[in-house]
Amino acid sequence: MPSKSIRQAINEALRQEMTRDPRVVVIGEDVAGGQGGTGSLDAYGGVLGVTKGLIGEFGASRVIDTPITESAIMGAAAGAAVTGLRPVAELMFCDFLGVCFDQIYNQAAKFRYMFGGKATTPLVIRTMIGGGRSAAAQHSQVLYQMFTMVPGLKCVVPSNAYDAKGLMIQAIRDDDPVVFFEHKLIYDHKSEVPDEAYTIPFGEANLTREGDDVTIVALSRMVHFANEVADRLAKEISCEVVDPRTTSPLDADTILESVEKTGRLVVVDEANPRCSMAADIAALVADRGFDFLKAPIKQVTAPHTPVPFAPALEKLYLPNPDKIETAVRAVMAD
Amino acid sequence: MPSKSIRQAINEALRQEMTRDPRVVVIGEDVAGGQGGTGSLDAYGGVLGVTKGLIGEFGASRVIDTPITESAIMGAAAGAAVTGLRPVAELMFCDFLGVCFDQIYNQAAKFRYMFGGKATTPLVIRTMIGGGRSAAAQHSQVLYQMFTMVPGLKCVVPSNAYDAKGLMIQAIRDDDPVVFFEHKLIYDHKSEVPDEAYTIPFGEANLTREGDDVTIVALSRMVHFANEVADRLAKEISCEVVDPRTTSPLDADTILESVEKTGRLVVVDEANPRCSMAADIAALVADRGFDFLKAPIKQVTAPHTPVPFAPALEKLYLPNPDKIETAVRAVMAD
Amino acid sequence: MQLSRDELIRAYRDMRTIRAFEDRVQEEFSAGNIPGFVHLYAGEEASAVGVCMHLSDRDHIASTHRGHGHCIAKGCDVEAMMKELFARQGGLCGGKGGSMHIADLDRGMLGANGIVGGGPPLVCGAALTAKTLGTKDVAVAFTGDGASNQGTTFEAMNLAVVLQLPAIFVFENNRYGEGTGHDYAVGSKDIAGRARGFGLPSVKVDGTDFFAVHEAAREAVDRARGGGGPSAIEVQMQRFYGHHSGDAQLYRAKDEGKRARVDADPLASFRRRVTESGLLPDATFEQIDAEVAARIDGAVAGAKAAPPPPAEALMQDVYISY
Amino acid sequence: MQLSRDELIRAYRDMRTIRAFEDRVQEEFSAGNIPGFVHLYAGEEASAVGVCMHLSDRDHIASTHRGHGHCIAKGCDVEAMMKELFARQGGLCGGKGGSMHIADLDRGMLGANGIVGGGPPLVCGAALTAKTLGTKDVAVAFTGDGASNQGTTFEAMNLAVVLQLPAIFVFENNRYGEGTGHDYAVGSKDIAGRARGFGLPSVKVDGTDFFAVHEAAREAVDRARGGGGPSAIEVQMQRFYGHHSGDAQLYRAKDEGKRARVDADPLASFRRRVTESGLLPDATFEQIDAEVAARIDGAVAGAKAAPPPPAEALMQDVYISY
Ligand SMILES: Cc1ncc(C[n+]2csc(CCOP(=O)(O)OP(=O)(O)O)c2C)c(N)n1
Ligand SMILES: Cc1ncc(C[n+]2csc(CCOP(=O)(O)OP(=O)(O)O)c2C)c(N)n1
Ligand SMILES: [Mg+2]
Ligand SMILES: [Mg+2]
Repeated sequence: MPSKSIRQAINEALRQEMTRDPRVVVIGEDVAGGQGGTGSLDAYGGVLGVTKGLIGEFGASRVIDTPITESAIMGAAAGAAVTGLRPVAELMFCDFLGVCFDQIYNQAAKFRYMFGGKATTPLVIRTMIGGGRSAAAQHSQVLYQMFTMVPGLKCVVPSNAYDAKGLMIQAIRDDDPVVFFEHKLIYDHKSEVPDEAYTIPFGEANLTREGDDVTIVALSRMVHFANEVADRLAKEISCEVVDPRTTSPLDADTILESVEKTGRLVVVDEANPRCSMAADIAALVADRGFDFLKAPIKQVTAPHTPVPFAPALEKLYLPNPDKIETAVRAVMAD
Repeated sequence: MPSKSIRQAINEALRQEMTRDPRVVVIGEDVAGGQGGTGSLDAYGGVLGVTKGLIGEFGASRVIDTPITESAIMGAAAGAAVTGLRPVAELMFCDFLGVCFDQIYNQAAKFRYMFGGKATTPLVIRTMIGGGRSAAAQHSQVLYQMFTMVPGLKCVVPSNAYDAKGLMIQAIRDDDPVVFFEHKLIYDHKSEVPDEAYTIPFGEANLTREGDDVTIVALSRMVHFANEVADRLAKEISCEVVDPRTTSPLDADTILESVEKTGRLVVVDEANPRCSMAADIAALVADRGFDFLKAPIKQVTAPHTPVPFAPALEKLYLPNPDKIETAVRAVMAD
Repeated sequence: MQLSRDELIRAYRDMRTIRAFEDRVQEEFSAGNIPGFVHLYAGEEASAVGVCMHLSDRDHIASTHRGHGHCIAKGCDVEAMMKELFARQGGLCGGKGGSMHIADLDRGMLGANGIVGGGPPLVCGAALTAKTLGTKDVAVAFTGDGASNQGTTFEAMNLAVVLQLPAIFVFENNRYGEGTGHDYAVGSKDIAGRARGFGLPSVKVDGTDFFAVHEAAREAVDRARGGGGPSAIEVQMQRFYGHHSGDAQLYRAKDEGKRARVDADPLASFRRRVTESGLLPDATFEQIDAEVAARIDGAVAGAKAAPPPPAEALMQDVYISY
Repeated sequence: MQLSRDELIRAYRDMRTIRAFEDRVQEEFSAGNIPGFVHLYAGEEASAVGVCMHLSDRDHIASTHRGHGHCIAKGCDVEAMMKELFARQGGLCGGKGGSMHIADLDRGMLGANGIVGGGPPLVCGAALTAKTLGTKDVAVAFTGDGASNQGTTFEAMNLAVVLQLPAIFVFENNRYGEGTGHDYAVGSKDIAGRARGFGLPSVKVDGTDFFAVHEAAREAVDRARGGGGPSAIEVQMQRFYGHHSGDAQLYRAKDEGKRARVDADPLASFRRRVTESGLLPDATFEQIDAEVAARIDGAVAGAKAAPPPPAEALMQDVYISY
């Protein structure tokens, strides 16, 4: 199978779905890039190049550059979705949700329920997450927890290219609003990705490592750190790594089965700790998996601070394999 | 001591602090109500009358009615706070955070950290929460978890008038941004409230019932339900009820001490379940209080749906004493 | 005034239906039969009807918290509406939305909205669908004078101009947003003028004059259908009731609402003009009034007889079912 | 052109400092010495300096992601700025903010902003403080052509008019927001005209002409200080570099940035006019250039010598300490 990066995998998913279904449109700021300029219309393809080339293939009526106007973008995408298109709207960085969240969580997410089941909102919102590039407090956040919280939204947090493609195609074909979180530090991560279209169902976790002693549930980029720790400790401690792939719906069964086997849980989440996915998963297991537990549930998260700019501080801020190893050793010691 | 409602207690706190400190201003939509009209300038005093009478006492330059423009309100309040005022800004219903969240969580909350400690943002945001009035999906939410998540914001969830007054005065005098969540169903709840000004420190929980068998941690209106259950079961099961009063900072010590004594925990939160305060507190105890636990940690929350309009459905949606009793009995059975 | 006899009848019937619906909702709400909050449209009928008469079920509108009139003008069933307000089975949204989220996708009605300024961005989306699929449909955002100051509304106007969308922004200026006067809240004191600054052809019309609204809307709808892009219309009117049912209206001179019923009643002026010019006799109006009254009675009776939603409904429709 | 000799020298020195700072940041960034992202202000100097020359430390400004020029014009220490960009101790924000959040409250600089449209609402707040406390201070929001389309910017303009705040909205129209042209993104193709629709006295000035900016800003600042309320100024200019350092600039004709350095350099035109009219000799300019170059060299050397922030800084300043 050909090896592709996450960036390529998402681009391919978009291209294939746009080809298949004329109702799929891409809308956002500089998703092509260059409208009204003196150069190329395909100048950006999104600030990190994920939608590059689409305007050449599908034209400006389906790859729609907008002003800087996130509320109108999200609202237009939501309104288009309930009236017959299947928009893929880009919220450049998830940090920007604050200027447009209403159209996502009060409008798109609630239509179906508020309207008694009579609205269908096949909307995908693509957005970038994550620290590690010294982009500081307003361009480095991991906010999937704020979306996961919202009934009516599905949330996807792919960790590799194979998943990214299959989950993106699923997202576009899904009849509910889906928020698709792309970690900007792993866009170049490569794995084997079939050329043809395929889907991965939501709510099905992936075991990236099998093991018997400790369950590590990790999200997005954190999956790679968890895998690294599992490999590093393989001779000493047998770690099972669970990548939920979607936080909403969440595959509770796989997590609980794993903890039933291991009796120990570490959750790794790049977000700030309060009301986080780490807390959410820990709470799930503290209820439904309590009887399996042999040790306290440990969370490895960022601290309760904004993301600092200085690389020296950001390094301390982010979860990393060493912190995960410490947590794994702590639950083994208990 | 005179008996006062939560509404009166907050009004009194505002009045006393505005008298004491000329830098305290109130700003929001219809916080007076009537600018540009043909009637009274004190027509509303906030849609549920909490700021009633203030304009008469302090004038339109300190009780500032605005257009419907929440981003500008929150931004103006944040900008005023870093430049020398101590604004109390009203976000009428917390549901509206989606049109103005950026100014709260990316601006006000982050100034101090991003600017290396050089900014001080003494801002209070008052906002209403809660279901129970058939106000449906966009006027009934409980979103303190979204704010609690944000480093830099302090979050207050008073359950009674005494606390409301002391915590509001604390909030106004605090040099950090504070979000003050007022549950609209308990505005008329009365308790004894001293006439003079006093403060209640943040991060200190209140034990509203003492008990030995089960700890119930409950927030805002839910405290009253938890108390009811504690009283109802008093002869059978001895419940301790913990009212954290602030979710950020959270008084982890009091919660852990209580669980150390009881060995059992039920968390009651009116919010949707995912990444909620219920999950947050459960996760805290599943880590630091694990060794005390005799039973799974149960959460009593709303389901993962928007708030339905029909009273028949809303009643099923909301947590209530019966649901809490069921959870308490479940943890006792284990 | 070039409406056919049938059009005149339809216009009056729709306006009368709105008026009778709202007056009755006020009664039922005061009697405690309707849960939640209701915001009544009485006095503003010419706006909804004058605009929606140019629309088909394929065209979309987004409404506000004050949405009953837009629903009726867009063709929603009044009994299903009444059931929704009463929170009963058979309600337009199965009793899950209520007055503030009443919607009917089949009629192109994208919903009342509990968020002020929530609708205009959505209308850009409906218009984008029309433009992308080349359907010639149009989309209309009804927006209040208060909502005209919300950032989402401004953004929607700009985006509509940038993408040349078949969208129409109708600003229903009823003088107040809750208790705050429009001349206080709109810095420029000119909603249509501000819209013009965004590049939208904009007009201001007297909302007590059905024919003025109808004509302005015709131009805007024709422009949008013809590919000429978005427009704005500021419709000036007064609301007869308070902000919501139960509002003490202290921000208003004591008799302001009552006087509006005399001075600014779009139904009365319609009837006067139409009878004076001999287009329809008084008898026709009386007949319509009677029919409408019976229909509203029937709707209320139907609503009162219907059961509340079943318990299962709580967990249904959060997501689509597979 | 009624500036004193000292004012002329200050104006040029500040503009030259900005230019030299940005050219050097470009070098250091390309060499990998500066982490994160930087957005450079070269070509736009006349705007920051022309406006900020009317302000004291008590007046406030809010800036954008492209904030170095505003900092310098507002009097921030360039070595502390450089340290901030290099993420070092002694940086204006202790290395925790970086280029995108550089701020200096002591100089009335409320921060660069990573959120497009983040600044204008904050400026309403600074202006509200001035108005409430009766200080006669003013507040200025620097905003891009792209940011001019954000709802927060529109809301801030309206609120400033409603409350008659001493606020000034400076729209720095450098033709692009990232890769998107202003004439595409601004539906009306007229930022100042749109601001006028909000009720703001608004002018459009040539941002390569320091004196034009200075004069327009003087009027706006005088109006604000005198209680005359808010104003808007659209300053038209070109940016010499890309959107951020490292931008391939494919949305621009190949030599557009390079041509701008020749055709649209506010420093060159300033020097030409001032020397031609005999107000200052060439030697003065050369001396300033040399001084500035030395100052920037010193700032970079200082930054390179400074240590990174200590580990404890991670957990400090989330909240105030008691
Ligand atoms: C975002 C938001 N802010 C505030 C409110 C509260 N609110 C509901 S209706 C209303 C007034 C709306 O005024 P206008 O747009 O003029 O409409 P009208 O009520 O006059 O029809 C307000 C402030 C809300 N629902 N949503
Ligand atoms: C809310 C938000 N949306 C998008 C961005 C990404 N972004 C950063 S700068 C920029 C362009 C800004 O253009 P303009 O306002 O013209 O300023 P300029 O860069 O030209 O100085 C964009 C889209 C952002 N930082 N914040
Ligand atoms: Mg109104
Ligand atoms: Mg620009």
